[in-house]
Amino acid sequence: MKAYFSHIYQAVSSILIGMGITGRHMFQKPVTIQYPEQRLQLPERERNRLFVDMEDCIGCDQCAKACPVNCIELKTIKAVPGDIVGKTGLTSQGKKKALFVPTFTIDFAKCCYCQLCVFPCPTECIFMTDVFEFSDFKRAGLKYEFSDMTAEQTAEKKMKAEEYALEQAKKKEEAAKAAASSKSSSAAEKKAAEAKKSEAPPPEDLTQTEDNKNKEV
Amino acid sequence: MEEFLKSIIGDNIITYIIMPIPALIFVSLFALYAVLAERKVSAWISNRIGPNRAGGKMGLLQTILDGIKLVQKEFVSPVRSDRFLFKAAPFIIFTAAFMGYAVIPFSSLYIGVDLNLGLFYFFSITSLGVIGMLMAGWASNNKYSLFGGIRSVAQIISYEIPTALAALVVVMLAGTLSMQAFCVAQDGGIFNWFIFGGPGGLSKIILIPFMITACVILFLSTLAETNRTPFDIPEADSELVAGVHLEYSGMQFAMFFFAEYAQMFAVAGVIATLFLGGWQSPFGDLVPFLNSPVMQIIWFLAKGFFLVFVQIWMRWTLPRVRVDQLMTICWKFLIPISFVNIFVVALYIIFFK
Amino acid sequence: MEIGLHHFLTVGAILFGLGLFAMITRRNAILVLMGIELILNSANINLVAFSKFGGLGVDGQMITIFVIILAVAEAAVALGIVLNLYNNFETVDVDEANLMKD
Amino acid sequence: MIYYTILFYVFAVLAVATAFYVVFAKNVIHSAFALFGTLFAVAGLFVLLNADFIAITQIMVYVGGILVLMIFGVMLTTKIADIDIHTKNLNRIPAILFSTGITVILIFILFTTKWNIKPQVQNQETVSQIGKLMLTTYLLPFEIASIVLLVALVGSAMYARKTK
Repeated sequence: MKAYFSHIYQAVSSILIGMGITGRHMFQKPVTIQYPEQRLQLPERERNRLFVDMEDCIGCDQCAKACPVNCIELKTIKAVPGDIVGKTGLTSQGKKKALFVPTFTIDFAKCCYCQLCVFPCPTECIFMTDVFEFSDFKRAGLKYEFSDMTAEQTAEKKMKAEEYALEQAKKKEEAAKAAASSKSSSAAEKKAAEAKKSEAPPPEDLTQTEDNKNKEV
Repeated sequence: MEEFLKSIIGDNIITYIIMPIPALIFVSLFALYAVLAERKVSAWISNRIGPNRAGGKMGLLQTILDGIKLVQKEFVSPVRSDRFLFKAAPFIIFTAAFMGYAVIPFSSLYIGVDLNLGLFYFFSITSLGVIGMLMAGWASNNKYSLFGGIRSVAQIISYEIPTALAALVVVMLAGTLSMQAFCVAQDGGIFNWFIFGGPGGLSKIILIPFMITACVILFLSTLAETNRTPFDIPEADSELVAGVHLEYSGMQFAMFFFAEYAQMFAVAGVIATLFLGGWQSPFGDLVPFLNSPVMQIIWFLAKGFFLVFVQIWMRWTLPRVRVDQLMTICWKFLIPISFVNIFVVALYIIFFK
Repeated sequence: MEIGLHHFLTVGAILFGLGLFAMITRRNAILVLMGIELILNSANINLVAFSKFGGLGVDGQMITIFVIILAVAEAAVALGIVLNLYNNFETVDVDEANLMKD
Repeated sequence: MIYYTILFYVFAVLAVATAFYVVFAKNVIHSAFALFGTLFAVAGLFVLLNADFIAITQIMVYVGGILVLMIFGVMLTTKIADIDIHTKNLNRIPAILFSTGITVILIFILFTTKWNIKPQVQNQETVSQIGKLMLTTYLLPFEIASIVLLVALVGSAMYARKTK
């Protein structure tokens, strides 16, 4: 009999205590953060979207090699002596840039945000930003192009590099001719044919570049 | 209002058809905003904000937009389900939930129909919903739905007993079953409400603890009859997924939802009528304006909304009870205690009235 | 035609006939029970109709209440029997329960 | 008065039609749910007969109690896996002859008998009268009925339990 009444007492008192607690919570300030308007301060070492500062990039391809999921695609063209890469031809640390970078694509659909590409970069031009909202309706929209070279520029630079290569080859040939027999002339012709072949593939499709530029912060 | 309508239209069936229409409009609006209130209160209790995008800071359009979303959805009925029963069940449940409103006294001038057995009618109507539950559970051709339906029926039928016994105390004191007569009997201020023993001399102090117990019992057992937490084992989402609602989609599901919220206010209205003075103002006739028919509606709604708020508050505080605990609470605690209540009140009526 | 005693009694008689039919033809114990309920209901209609038209006051209704009470008791006990039948014979067909026959 | 006639025919037709469905339906569960219509319509007829207390008792006890018991019975005595619960009918032709014969005889009798119809008292309140009668004239049947209910409660609980 005693147990019966103590059960009733326990039930009633525990219900009242519980409702008191929830009742108190009703008048506390909500802890909700209204996300799109109100944002949390992100930690300093957060890993979100990558950004590449093309002014500093020397096209060394180390980031692409470090990437475990191969999401960085990088193409380079050798600069002709006297041609200035970028605005000044120098990185912000004063290093000389010897390569044009016509393609620097990062596919964020593949990226796993491991930050492995950041460490090997000798000029610290690739780094993580605090942008984390970049959803898209198409998978292709997640491919971000960082190089600002247009298709004409690329073609021009390519041409120049080839001409320069041909010139160098000719110079070498002449030097060789001067030095030795007529055998080497056929080798030079072969080389020229090879160079022509490499011209045959059309330049990279860079139509996406324009779209992505708008998206960049 | 009934006399007024009769004077215009004449004493015929159309009067009785028109009379409950304001209640129906009220139920629709109430169900919309009760869903919102439920979400808001749950949010406040867990230190959140709740819906605040659609329709201003308070999310006033949230439920309407949810309803529009539900209307657009396809009606899916499971393979090998019993089509006719499956479609009929939500209508029966909703009709049963709404039929109770016929006897809820909103004001001294407005009640759907003032039956002289109003309370008895109300309790019998709750058993109609049981058939709808069984129908939905069976016709879904789903084990979880069937278990939900059977549990729901077992629960509602068991809890009808403490409901009726707790209400019987007031019936004995008031000597009537008509809902308007309950309100009239509690005239004259807050201390004449039946939760404080009803009108009477100083001797009614003996009654006060028993009446409060009866009120709590009625509240708990109506909570169980409307399948609200902590007694929501019929839809226990962790065990039965959603009970009888499981196979329903779109508008049919909305009707279940609607019925639940309609029932919430119906039982709150009955408790308010029986124990909290119905449409009586707490100040009695001290200020005649406060007891005018329009103010009576406000008093009644305030009491009803308070009880609905307590229901919501309880839902977001207490965990769900087990099936055996549910039956233990009903048969071992609520029923014996309400028998004691009835006994004491009967003795009081014999010796002091 | 004004609705009088005959109308109610006719409804009662039809329900009685249907209940009888269900009791005779149906082999499912629960359907037999339903037939009994139909017959009880037809009797109730008659009692209440006589109570109104025969000037009996509420005496007919009192009998109806007792009939309803008996129907409840009968249904509860019958359900117990049906469940027992099902436990023992794996069926609720009343013709199958014929162990005493042979 | 026209409404009274219309309502009577609505309830009468509903009661008879659903009763037909109860008797002839192939599916037991459909019969059970059709019985709901019959009981409800009979409650409506009770209201038309000025027996409001009986009507509400009918809904409460028959619909909320007996019908639920029957549906439980159907559900507990069938395999849940198959939703089609068909039963066979036996002796159809003789049964139809017999029951229609009895019905026709009953209707014939009730139309030929000269009933002693007395003028009715309109719209009297039945609840208080029933209450008073139950505790005065019908006290003994009332007490016996309560004992019968108790015995039925205990007995059916005993009976339905699995014996070991």
